[in-house]
Amino acid sequence: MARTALQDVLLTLVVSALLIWIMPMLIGTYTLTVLVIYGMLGLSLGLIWGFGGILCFGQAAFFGLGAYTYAIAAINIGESTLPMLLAVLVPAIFAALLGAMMFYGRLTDVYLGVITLVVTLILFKFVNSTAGPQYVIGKARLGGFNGIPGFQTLNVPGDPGAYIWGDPYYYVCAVALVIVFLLVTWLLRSSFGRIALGIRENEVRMGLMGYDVAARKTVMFAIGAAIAGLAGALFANWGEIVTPSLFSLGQSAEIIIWCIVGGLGTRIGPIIGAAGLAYLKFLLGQQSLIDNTLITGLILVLFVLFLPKGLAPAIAALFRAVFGRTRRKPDARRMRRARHG
Amino acid sequence: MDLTFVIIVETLYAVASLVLISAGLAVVFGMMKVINLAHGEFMMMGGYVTITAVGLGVNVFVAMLVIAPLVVGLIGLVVERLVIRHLYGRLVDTMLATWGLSLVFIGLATMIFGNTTTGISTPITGFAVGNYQINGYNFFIIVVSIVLVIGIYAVLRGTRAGLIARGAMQRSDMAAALGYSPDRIYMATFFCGSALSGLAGAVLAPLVGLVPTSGGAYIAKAFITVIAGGPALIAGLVSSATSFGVVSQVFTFAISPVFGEVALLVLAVILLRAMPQGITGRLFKGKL
Amino acid sequence: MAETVLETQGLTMRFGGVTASDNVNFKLKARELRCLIGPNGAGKSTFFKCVTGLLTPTEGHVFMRGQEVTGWHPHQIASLGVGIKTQTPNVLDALSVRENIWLAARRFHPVSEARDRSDEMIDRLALGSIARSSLGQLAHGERQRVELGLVAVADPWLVLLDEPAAGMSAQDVERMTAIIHDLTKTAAVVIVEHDMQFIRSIADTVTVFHQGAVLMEDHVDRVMSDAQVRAVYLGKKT
Amino acid sequence: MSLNRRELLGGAAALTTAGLLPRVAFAADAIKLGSILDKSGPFDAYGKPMDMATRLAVAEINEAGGLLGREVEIFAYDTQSDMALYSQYGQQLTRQDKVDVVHGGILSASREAIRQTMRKSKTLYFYNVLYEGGVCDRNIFINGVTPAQQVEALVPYAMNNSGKKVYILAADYNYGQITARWIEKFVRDNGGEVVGTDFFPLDVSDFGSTIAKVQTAAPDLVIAPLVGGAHLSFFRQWAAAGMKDKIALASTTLGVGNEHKVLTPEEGNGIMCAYNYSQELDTPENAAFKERWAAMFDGDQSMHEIAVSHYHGLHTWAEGVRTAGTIDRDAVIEALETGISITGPGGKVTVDPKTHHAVLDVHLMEMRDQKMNVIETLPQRQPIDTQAVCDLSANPDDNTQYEIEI
Repeated sequence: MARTALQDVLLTLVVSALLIWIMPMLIGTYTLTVLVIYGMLGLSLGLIWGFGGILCFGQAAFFGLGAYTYAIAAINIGESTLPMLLAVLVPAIFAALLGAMMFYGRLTDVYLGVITLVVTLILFKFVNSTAGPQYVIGKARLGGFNGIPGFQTLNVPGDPGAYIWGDPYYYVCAVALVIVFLLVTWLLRSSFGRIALGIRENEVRMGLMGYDVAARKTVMFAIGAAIAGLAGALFANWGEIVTPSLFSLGQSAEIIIWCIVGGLGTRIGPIIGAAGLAYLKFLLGQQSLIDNTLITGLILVLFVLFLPKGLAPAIAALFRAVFGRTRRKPDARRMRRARHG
Repeated sequence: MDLTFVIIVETLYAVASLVLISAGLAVVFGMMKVINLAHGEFMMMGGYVTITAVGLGVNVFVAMLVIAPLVVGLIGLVVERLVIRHLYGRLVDTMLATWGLSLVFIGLATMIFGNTTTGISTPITGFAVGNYQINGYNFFIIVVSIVLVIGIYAVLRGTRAGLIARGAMQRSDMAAALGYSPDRIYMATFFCGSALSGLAGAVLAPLVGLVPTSGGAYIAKAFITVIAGGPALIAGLVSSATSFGVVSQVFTFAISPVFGEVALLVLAVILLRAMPQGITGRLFKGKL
Repeated sequence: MAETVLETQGLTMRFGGVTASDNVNFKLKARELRCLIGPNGAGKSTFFKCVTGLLTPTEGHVFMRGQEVTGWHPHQIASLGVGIKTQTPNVLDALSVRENIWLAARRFHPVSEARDRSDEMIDRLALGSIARSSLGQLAHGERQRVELGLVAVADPWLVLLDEPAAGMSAQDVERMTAIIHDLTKTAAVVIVEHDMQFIRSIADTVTVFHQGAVLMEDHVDRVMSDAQVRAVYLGKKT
Repeated sequence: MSLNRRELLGGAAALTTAGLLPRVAFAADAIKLGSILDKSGPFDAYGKPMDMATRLAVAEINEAGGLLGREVEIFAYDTQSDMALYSQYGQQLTRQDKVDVVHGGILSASREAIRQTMRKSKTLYFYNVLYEGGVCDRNIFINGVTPAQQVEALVPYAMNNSGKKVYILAADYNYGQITARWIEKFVRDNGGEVVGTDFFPLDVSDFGSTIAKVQTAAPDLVIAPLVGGAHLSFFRQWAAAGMKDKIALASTTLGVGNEHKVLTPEEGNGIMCAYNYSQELDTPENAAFKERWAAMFDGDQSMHEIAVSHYHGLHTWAEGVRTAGTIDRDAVIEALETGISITGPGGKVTVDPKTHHAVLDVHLMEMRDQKMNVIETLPQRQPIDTQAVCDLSANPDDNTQYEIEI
């Protein structure tokens, strides 16, 4: 770690303050809000995949779970503070249980991918088939394919009438992202984060050192899910409707693509990847010349082939080259291993 | 009694279609340790090739059994040369690249064929069993799957190419040591795998409405079947397709198709948790 | 009489029809240094893996300081204060030497103490010049040395080493020998080894494995001169 | 109180962003019409013709001199069959483009995703698609067919042609669930019996077991409100099993997206349905409409039920603006609430003031050789399902989607 913790925090605060101030002049805050939320979602996978070595094909499951938890709790409670907390807790607990099952079973790599994918599919299929009136949680109808509209959106804690909406909501989301980013920074600098990095590198060795690898991976997985859950709750507030497509494989795929394009093993990469690609998708919606899916796919293929480390490390390298600062190049091996977890 | 027969046929059909949709993926995974996530789109393309060929006046069986596998196999060959070749040995990277390819194919198909559902009618008529009408085409699919499995077995056991392939499956460096270029083996394997995917898509096309995103419905199932099957190609494919097919049909008939699908997925989680290396990683060791 | 730190009773491991480890009864006292030798496939490594928790024995029991640890996970065994080095170098390639050793020290000590201890260990192993290099860039001997450092920095009372001298230069072996002697001041050490040269230079008591079972257990000189041992193992080698 | 606060915030946001957009000034004179449809992705079979209908209708309006002497300009967004993009573009239309009216939304989920946004920003909203009924909101006008209008006509007709025992196979979402309940009601009302009901999520494409199950129940008629590409497989597998000639088949959805042109004659022939529009409708309005459509889109003939519904909606709105003499939302709503009628390719369409739904003609049809032949026309059906729960003249502040108890 080249920078000290204090430098890191200061840099983060200054850059993010600038961005939060400047960006609304370029892009509408409503669109910006969702880019920020996707950034958080990207960060959640970037953390567990890039730093924890856990390849999760079902990050969307936690995103959807957070959004649905928020919607259901908000309908039943009518005030947004507790639902927000639940939306973080429920996915985290779910991930902890799922993670414990997988990691104590010593599942790795592709098998991990299959299980997370299958669990996402199960959730999707279940939620998608809850249109009947018998699927009710408290006062909330699950609604199946059509989802749940019309729930209480974010309010000033304690005052259900004071909605946080429009521009203020953008600032809430942006600040939430900065806080999550700083927490992730802190986590990675802590012993827990450094041990997690060690586990990513070599599980057997970390086990032989006496670390309970399965427990630590489970915790890491749950933290990632908690962040995804928070992003889900914010997304529910933004769209004012939750639908099963939040759980879909397509959504999971997008998160993975964000991480690859942005750069694994970096904190900022997945955020940039998420915001950039989501904005691209938004722009492409205003043209009909080339199919959108085609472009997304092409980007993914080209990145895997030609820039497998992603944008963030490439930009950093470019920056160093231009400004002539010599620093030890990140080891190629490190990046590749990160991917293979 | 008639209903029992119908249920048996439907179950056999479920198993057969799982074998069919997983075969291409299994061949590529078994030989090359590459998971081709564009597999579903290869099937989708097989379907479109068939429909296009039939539209041009080709006999439907020729279109399904010859043209579709050939065309999709060739597309596979191009994909292998352009993309997969650069990523051998990097399991996760190939998964991501083929995932990207699947999106590219969906996009291309959308631009060419549009999102409107298309299809051809089944070339075999239904017939009656007691009070029940059965889809005659189901038998065709069952037969194709059986022939396919026997065919793969015969090729692996009885031909020189099969011997090399088995060698490559065990130890990828062995074929090289024997003087065969692994590059060419991989090319051939990927061609065969893609052709099988194309065949599966073509054969299933008359039963479903085809849209560019049709592949998505297959890939998850095929992926699960192959991984749960484990390292042995044929034994793994057949054993996992049988377990999944039977379980999902039992739940489908007892409750509903949704429960059938969910039962399949839950079984997959249990299987992989209990046998992290797949069924043939624990049982049937050393079989093909 | 010193305390028994490691004991196995009737340890048996079967793979399918093959018995790789056959009713092994083994005892090790505190601060004892013991070498396990035997021809390829004699069951040394299986025994090693059963003791370290990498394998769960089919039958029998493993005790460490009187505590039954049969079927424990490696991390649980390591947490007792047991240092383990596997046959192939098992290090964290992308991390630096310092980070590697720090992680091992951190398991048993708070952050700042872990830092002091890892600095100390780097000095002791004369790794100062490469402390910032990542393990992936180091030579084989250096990696082996770092791995030994990982084991030593945790202050173990029992150290299990699988072929520590494999593939190392004479100079490296010499350094390794010194480190191991250092370790025996505080810990009992078990070494699984092929290299007779190395064993002669370091061993005191030697246990000979043959076909999964213990063939004999005695002082290194007597073992080397034993006709039966020579027949199964040494005779073919020297 | 909270509403005012929101308006204030929303207004402030629009001001800051609008200042940066030069094209707002350019279009200041035109009436701005927002269009939000899935022109790509799985639902584009519905969305593309709807988009064409939008352009055709607006071209017609402009050719006739525009509205109130002003040109109508389209602000169109492609939501790519992604529900999240509806929220996003909905906000874009109301806050940034500040359109005067929004036409669009296809699936009920997409409508619900933007309905509240439109209501909060006081942007008049038209949803012009056949749906499950029950939406009660003064800001929205709906001229799609609701289950009561359609099913009430279809069920007795289909039962007369087959028998009294009915099996229902429905899409497992809001629309299918509610429609299935209406079918049950009308089957009972007509002295029949529902022998089984099954629901299928939209991605189910294998119906083999279902076909066996249906045969066990031995109904005289199967009614299938199935939706989308995957569900189309049912009709092919049904024909492949040779069931076509054994049990009669009716649907409340097949053909809405021109699916009958995808099915072969052997698969489609004899399937009964009931809609507001068929290309085979033999009226002068329809003939002229098809001609204008073909002229504008190079001979294309992809218009279908919901595209025509959309076309009706656009002209209804235009008529409302003409009557009101202004584009002010409240004035236009009041004008529409006088019970404005237009006559389009599907027949006469009248706004029902109490529910903001439409009174329209329902045509009974039968598929024959990839055509939907009109058998009988039932004129001016009331949306009785929504009328049972919704009265906007009595409760103008209502803002719910009712699930009608049957």
